Amino acid sequence: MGEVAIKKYTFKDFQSDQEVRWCPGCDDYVILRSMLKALPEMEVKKEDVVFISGIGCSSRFPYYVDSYGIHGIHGRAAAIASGVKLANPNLSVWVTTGDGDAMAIGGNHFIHVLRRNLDMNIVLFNNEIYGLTKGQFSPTSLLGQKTKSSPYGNIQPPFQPGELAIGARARFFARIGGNTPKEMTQLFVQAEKFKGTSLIEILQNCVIFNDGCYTKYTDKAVKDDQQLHVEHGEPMIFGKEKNKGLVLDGLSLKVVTIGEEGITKEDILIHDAKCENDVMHHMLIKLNYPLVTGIIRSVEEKTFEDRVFELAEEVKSNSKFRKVDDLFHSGEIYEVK
Amino acid sequence: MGEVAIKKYTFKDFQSDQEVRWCPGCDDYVILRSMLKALPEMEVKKEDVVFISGIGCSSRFPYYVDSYGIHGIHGRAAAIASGVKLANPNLSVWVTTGDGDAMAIGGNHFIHVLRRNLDMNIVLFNNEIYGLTKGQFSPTSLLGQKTKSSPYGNIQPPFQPGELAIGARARFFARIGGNTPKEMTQLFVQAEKFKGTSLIEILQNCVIFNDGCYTKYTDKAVKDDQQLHVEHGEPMIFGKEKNKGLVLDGLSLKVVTIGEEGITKEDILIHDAKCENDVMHHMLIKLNYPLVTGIIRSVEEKTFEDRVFELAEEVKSNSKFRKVDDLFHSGEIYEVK
Amino acid sequence: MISEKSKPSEKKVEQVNAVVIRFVGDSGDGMQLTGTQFTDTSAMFGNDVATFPNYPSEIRAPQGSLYGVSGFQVHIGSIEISTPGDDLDLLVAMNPAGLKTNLKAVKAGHTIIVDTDSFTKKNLQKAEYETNPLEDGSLDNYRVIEVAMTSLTREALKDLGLDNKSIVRSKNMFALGMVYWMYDRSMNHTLDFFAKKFKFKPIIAEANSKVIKAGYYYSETLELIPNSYSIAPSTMPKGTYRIINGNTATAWGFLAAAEKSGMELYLGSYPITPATDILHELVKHKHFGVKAFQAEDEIAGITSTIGAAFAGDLAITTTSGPGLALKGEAIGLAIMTELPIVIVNVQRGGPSTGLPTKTEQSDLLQAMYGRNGESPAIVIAASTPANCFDYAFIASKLAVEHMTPVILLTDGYIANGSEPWKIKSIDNMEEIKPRYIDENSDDLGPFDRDNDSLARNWAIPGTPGLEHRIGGLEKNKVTGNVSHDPLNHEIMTDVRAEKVKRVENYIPDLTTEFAEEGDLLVVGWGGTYGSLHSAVRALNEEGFKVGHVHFNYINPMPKNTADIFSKYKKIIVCELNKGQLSFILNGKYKQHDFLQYNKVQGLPFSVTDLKAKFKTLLKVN
Amino acid sequence: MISEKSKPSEKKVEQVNAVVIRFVGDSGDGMQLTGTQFTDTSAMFGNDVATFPNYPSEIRAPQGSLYGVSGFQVHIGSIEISTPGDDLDLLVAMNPAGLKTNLKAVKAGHTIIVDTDSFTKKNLQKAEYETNPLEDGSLDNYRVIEVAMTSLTREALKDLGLDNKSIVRSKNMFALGMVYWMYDRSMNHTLDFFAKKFKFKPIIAEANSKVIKAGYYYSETLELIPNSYSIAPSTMPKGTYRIINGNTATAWGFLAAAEKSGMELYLGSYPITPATDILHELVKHKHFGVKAFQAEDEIAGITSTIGAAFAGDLAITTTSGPGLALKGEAIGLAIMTELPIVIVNVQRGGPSTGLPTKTEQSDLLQAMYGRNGESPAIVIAASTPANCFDYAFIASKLAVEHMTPVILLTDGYIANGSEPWKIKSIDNMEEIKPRYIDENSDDLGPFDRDNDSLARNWAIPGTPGLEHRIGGLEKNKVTGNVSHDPLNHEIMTDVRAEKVKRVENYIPDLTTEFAEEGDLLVVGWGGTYGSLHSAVRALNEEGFKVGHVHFNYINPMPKNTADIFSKYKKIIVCELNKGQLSFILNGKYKQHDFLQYNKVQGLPFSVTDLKAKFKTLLKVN
Ligand SMILES: Cc1ncc(C[n+]2csc(CCOP(=O)(O)OP(=O)(O)O)c2C)c(N)n1
Ligand SMILES: Cc1ncc(C[n+]2csc(CCOP(=O)(O)OP(=O)(O)O)c2C)c(N)n1
Ligand code: SF4
Ligand code: SF4
Ligand SMILES: [Mg+2]
Ligand SMILES: [Mg+2]
Repeated sequence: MGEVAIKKYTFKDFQSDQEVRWCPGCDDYVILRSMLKALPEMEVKKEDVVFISGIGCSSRFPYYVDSYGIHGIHGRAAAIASGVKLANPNLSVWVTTGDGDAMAIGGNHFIHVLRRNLDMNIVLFNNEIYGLTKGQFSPTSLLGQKTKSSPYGNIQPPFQPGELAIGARARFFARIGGNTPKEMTQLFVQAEKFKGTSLIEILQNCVIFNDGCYTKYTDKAVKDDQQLHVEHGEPMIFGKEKNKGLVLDGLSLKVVTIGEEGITKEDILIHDAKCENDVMHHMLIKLNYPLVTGIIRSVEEKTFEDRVFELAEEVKSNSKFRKVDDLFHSGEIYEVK
Repeated sequence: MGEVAIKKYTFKDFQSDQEVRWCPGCDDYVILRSMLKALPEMEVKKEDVVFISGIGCSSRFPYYVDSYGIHGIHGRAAAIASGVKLANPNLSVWVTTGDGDAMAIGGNHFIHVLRRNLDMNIVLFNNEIYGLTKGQFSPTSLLGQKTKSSPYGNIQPPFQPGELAIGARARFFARIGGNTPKEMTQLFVQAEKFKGTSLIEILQNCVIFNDGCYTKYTDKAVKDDQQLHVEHGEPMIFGKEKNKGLVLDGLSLKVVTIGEEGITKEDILIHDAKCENDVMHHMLIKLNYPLVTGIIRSVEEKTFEDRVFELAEEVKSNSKFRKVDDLFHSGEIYEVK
Repeated sequence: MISEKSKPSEKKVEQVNAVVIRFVGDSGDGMQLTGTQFTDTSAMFGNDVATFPNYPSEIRAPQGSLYGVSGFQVHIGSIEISTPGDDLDLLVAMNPAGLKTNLKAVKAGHTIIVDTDSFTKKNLQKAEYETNPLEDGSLDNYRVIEVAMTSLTREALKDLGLDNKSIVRSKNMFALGMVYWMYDRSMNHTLDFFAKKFKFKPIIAEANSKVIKAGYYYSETLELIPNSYSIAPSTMPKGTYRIINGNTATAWGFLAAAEKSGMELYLGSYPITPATDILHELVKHKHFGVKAFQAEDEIAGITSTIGAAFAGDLAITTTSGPGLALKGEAIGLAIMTELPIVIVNVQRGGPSTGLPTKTEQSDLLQAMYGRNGESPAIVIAASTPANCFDYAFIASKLAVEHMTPVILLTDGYIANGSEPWKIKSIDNMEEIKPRYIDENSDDLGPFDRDNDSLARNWAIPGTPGLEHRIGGLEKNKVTGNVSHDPLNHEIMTDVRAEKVKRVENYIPDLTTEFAEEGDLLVVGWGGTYGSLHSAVRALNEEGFKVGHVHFNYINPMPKNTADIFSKYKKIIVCELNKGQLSFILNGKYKQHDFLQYNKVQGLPFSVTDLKAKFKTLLKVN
Repeated sequence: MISEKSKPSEKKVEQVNAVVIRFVGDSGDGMQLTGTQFTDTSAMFGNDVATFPNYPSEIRAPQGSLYGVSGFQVHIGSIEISTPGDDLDLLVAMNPAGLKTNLKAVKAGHTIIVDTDSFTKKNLQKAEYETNPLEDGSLDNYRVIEVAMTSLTREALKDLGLDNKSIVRSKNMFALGMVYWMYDRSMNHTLDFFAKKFKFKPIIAEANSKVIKAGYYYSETLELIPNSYSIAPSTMPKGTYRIINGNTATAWGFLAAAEKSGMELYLGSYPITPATDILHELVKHKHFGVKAFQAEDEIAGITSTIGAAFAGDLAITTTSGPGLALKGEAIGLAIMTELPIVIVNVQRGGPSTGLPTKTEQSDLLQAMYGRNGESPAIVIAASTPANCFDYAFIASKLAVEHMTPVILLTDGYIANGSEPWKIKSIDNMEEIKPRYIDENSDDLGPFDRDNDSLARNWAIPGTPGLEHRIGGLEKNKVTGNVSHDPLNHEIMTDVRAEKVKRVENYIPDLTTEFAEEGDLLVVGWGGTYGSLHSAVRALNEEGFKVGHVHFNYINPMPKNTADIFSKYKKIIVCELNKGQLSFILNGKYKQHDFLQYNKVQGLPFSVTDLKAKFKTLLKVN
């Protein structure tokens, strides 16, 4: 890629001719718009973009982007995407998936792709529900949540996507509210820049089956006081008055108010997304007050496809085999006359 | 169970009539002996013990214990065991599995059973190789490890079982060397006592396909200097001279020597396996020097089956349905005369 | 105000013996409720009924859009009703999109009721109408009744001070009122229904009843309305009934089997359309001790079910096509360990994700052969919404008495379709005797078998003295230990096959309906029963000698199958696939020729098309 | 010291045209190396050969144990050799356990060579011998040659100062030396082999050559030894050969297909016996740009393969029975998206985990029907170790030229068995033309099809202007967009079926071997070719009119299949399963009767048994 100057694309260039069929008011529309805005800002050719999904409302996404795409089978998007990337490492590979698709039936591929660190971007539409099948609890549904399959309340303790991802050695994890298109657009651009598997958890509201599950964090009225949007190298400050911040208290994080009890801006922890040690990232992910959004972890390491192709080069350079005929005639062969 | 006094069993009571067929010198023999020693020490009736496995050398285990058992299909032991436990919560359910069985094909069931926290015990035979299929790399094989399927060295970065388990919200995690039967036996007894899913990672040496993979930690000569065996409530001290210990250094752990630079026993961190906050457990798991063994995390929480049966009781007490006939005649019914 | 003297009783009424009605409108228009009310009222009046809902495949499509149309079809009669019907006698269209997408189903010359208020420029556009069908003559072949339902509803409720949304939402009741009048039905059941349902919102109850009555009396006084029809009660067997759909009936059949056998019911399942409603139903019944476990995927669903079976529960798993594919390996484990589980597959359009919300019968060969090795399983199929209850019960009985997995096939058509079910009582159902053994079972072991059925015994954890291990490796016939012995493997392969084959000694003979012998035998299986039955009945009424056999037991097949085939000149096998049962029959009954009639459109058979096809075989037009 | 004059050349030699030899001993005794050396030497001498290894199913069983016996069988001849042989002319047993477990295979009156030093009390116990078979007369029906190999080896090496372990380990070379003498073979190839192999450990090389020679000359001077045999070179076509097993041949066939087509080879696989060696082979060949990805499970194996195919690679996945079951759902996706992938299934004993290290043909119906919906796939099968190369190549060609998944069936018997392969050169192989299109392909789109094959075009990511989406939902035939249209679904269902059926126009006719018509036709498929061929050849040599057809193409079948069937009085279908191909043939070719001969013991057919069976059908004994 690189050398050839890439033509400037617009929103429309990436918009497909398919009628979008999510429920009116669904956050998925916000995600789609943000993506269509972000794609032209990336240094990628349209024909090099591939969207891959499993099954679910969120997995309809590829139909709405005018690029290459596979609407796969339930849970397998990450595995399909791994094959695409290994076949052609020049492609910009995106996985759009849901909390059920990625963490229920797809849980195994999810953790393994993070472990291998292929250079792809996984957008996790976490609405804490199975939308397409009309409302059963998912692995991220809260305890007590009433759904079609938990009429008396859910009794399966949920995963935290970020926590599981770190456990699976994720190198890039970001979280963002489903109602903040501007930040989302920027996140997508940064995720694409990151070399390695980037996981973006979107707090996506399902207006039909789990409406308001995130309001206490994402509602415009409370957002600033309940969300901490972290920036690498910046102090972790939040609140309408920008006067609340995080400090370390033993091995936990504590919220303090700048100006109270002698706390000054200098006391507030600086966010280091690039630090290999993931202990702080782990703590930030698990925090409920404030809920941390933005890029929490972003630590590059050699990608899996780089390891694959570097090793192949090395083997090739040490091998006497150029064509399969060389192989066929190697070792114990004999003539019949 | 409880009230009926349980007959005292011996090693022999749990030994099956099947000839053990692991390779001579395999650590699996140590694990088997330790288990046969541990079982009589537990407060369980022989007929209430169930061993469940997938496929692998490690998964042959159930044949060698004279209890109920299922040698299942590859990767599904944890799921099979969940059904057994839900069908009869009085049973003492054990899963014996390998690094491939549990973390490759079985990865999804592995993380989900930990999340749900059923009261069962998972013994993970981690030999960092696929033994039964004669030596391919596994999800815990090290980078660069040469195996039949990685003749030029493995290029897939490994999982750390404990790290993944914590990410999946494990409540009990312990690690033990495959050559320390005494500690192992005690671990099994303690795991059985723990209410919830207990995961025990055994550093199991495969003499044929990955011999010596743990020697630098487990070899008698270096063991005391390289391993820290933690006990809840005890200072984290190790070393032949019992003079090395762990202290906190920012968000990392540091090894110090008691007596040097004014360090006294009092400065050494006390191990708290029962603390809900898993940050320290996470750090201990990831430590390479020393390698931490023993019960690293042990925090009880309501088990999944308790949630299931308590909810059932509650629903029953609020329901007018006693027999299905009541249900059939409820709601809109009508007579044809 | 409606004066006392103009009572329905006074109106002139035409007798008909069956009608097909479809209510269509926006997802938000409450068509399902409207249809259900009409169905219940008719059923309680004594008609035989069959219904089929038609939801949009989108969760919540935009208002007025073509793909957002929701429909409910009901077929009622004084005669036996076995399908929701093909063509419509009456279409009630609450908006243009509903009219457009359903018009072709209406019989020429028959009635269409439309809410004219909804035929706005905007809605016409959304329905992709260039011109207004009410004006451009495109409906000339139909009897169109134009009613400004929305305004009339508003009018009827003006004094109640309801918000506009609630007002508009109850216009479906105006339509229902009209249909009640047209078909000479009493409003009482629906009035009671609202009174009960909105006990604590009396105003809503009142609003609904006002609107129904408004619709009812409006029809009565309306000029354009044709004379009304009445459908006499049908001659169904006496008894207590309820309307039930196939998925609910399936769930209840398992509840019954559990209570009858004294076992605890375990369900391990992962949601998938159209099977999920079985899970939804069973999670409700914790009061019966049902353990309904929503697993992380289909594989955990079935393998946890195998674990539950090992521990002694009545263990089932439910899924649809793609899910069955994922369960194949584990079904093999259940076959090898000889553990009793039931796998329910609610078939849908395939292959792959296919047409998830549509019906099809294309998983038969997968059910028969979709796993590695020689791995025979019992395969049975339900054939109507109500008999899903019976076959769920039978599947459970066969599994625990023969100690082998049973695959129960239903499909989206009968799973979502409804019909009257004569309520059964547990006491009158067959016994179920699980093969449990314990320390007192005069030294029988888990690997000893019944001489007739070849089923092994079931020793469950917690039973002292019967500790044993089972697994997926081949086992020695006598000791149950792992065995690589060549002859033992051949013997065990035969035992597993013979055990399934001998189930033929425990199942009923195949029965022919209509002509016991003759020119043509119509063969079907599973959910197509209603359509084939109706078509064959019609032909017999026209004097043709046509018989109908329908397979509920597919592996093994009833012993008298060949005899029946030999009684007819021609045999045609009708399936909603490309000929999967035909393929099996061709292989098994070579002496017979099997003609085929197949349809793979995600839709049930049309009775009309079936009759036409059969007539060509009977050399008549 | 051996005197110069007593040269092998002087001994009296009996001519035979084929012999079957089996070397057995402990896993540690190096039987595989011994067998391979004898095989290579014989092949280079010009004999036709076939071999089969027999490893213990345990990784490393205890020394001397019955289940720890490792064996290597080789069949060599001056005539055509098509199986590793049934009964043994010579058994070389390095220990009691080996003798016990292999004795029944030895032809009465034939030769057994034993290492008497290993018949210790301890070893006899481990082999569960109450009395010493060398003394209790139980070997009276055989010609037993007792040699103290261990001591003789020690003697031969006494001056080299080797450690005892190394000395004992080379006793297998003593046996090899004896066998070389008995069969009049030169030691040179093996001597060269050791010289090369231990270039940097000359002492080991010397030790081995000393011991071989010791064994060789010992035989010559030995009293008890019978006269020796010689097998003349066979009349194989001229050319360059190598000995190859089925798994290697399979892997190489894909390498050839990739180079010939100019595509990159992608393998997504998860280890499973007996398929894993294909992965082991392909991971070596990174120099050819092979991307061999060991996935987390079978599902990731195949779905990553589908992704690689979408992106334009020659994409394959390899597995065995239980793994194929797990891949069923994804195969449906490949069928629906019409992406070219090859699925290799190396069959093993089933059901479930079954007999993982044994051979069987019981996955045929799974390959045909093991997924949801109407989902036809191309199914082909290799029939000998060497032609695994050809069918891997053909599978690749069919996949990328017809744009649909191809299932290639092999089995544990041909996968691990070896035979000579006349090395092919890429230049002489058929062209492979993937259906790639790009912006210059005069406005062809990814959903346009070839009129003859109905294969769609292949537009891969990175190609400007051809961006498109595919998936598991039904697609519109023209636009490729998701479609719920009923008729379109029926049309696409037919297109997918017809596309596979038309492959019959691109595959060779079925060819009969031996009698072109006659009393009996023997029908087989896949890995049983060698056994059936040998049996039928033998019968024809005895003057019977028996033909043999063997299916490599199973779906679709060759067009001339019916014609061939009609040329024989009787047809018998022989399979290592309970009749899976028979079932298909019965359904497809109703006018013919198919007798069956089946065996499900984890073992190949015995040629002797086959001949006996066929003779009963020919009414002869
Ligand atoms: C093999 C298989 N199992 C189950 C299903 C049914 N199914 C489709 S989507 C889905 C879950 C959707 O939830 P999520 O992934 O969170 O996506 P959302 O709809 O919430 O965006 C399920 C269970 C399927 N299509 N295929
Ligand atoms: C479905 C399926 N896939 C693959 C296999 C082959 N297989 C058996 S065991 C195994 C891995 C064993 O490794 P591990 O779980 O670490 O156990 P170990 O032998 O090392 O104790 C594999 C790949 C199988 N039996 N079934
Ligand atoms: S169901 Fe929920 S997630 Fe799906 S489209 Fe509708 S609102 Fe969005
Ligand atoms: S292969 Fe390795 S793990 Fe398996 S039994 Fe042998 S030594 Fe143990
Ligand atoms: Mg979701
Ligand atoms: Mg292992």
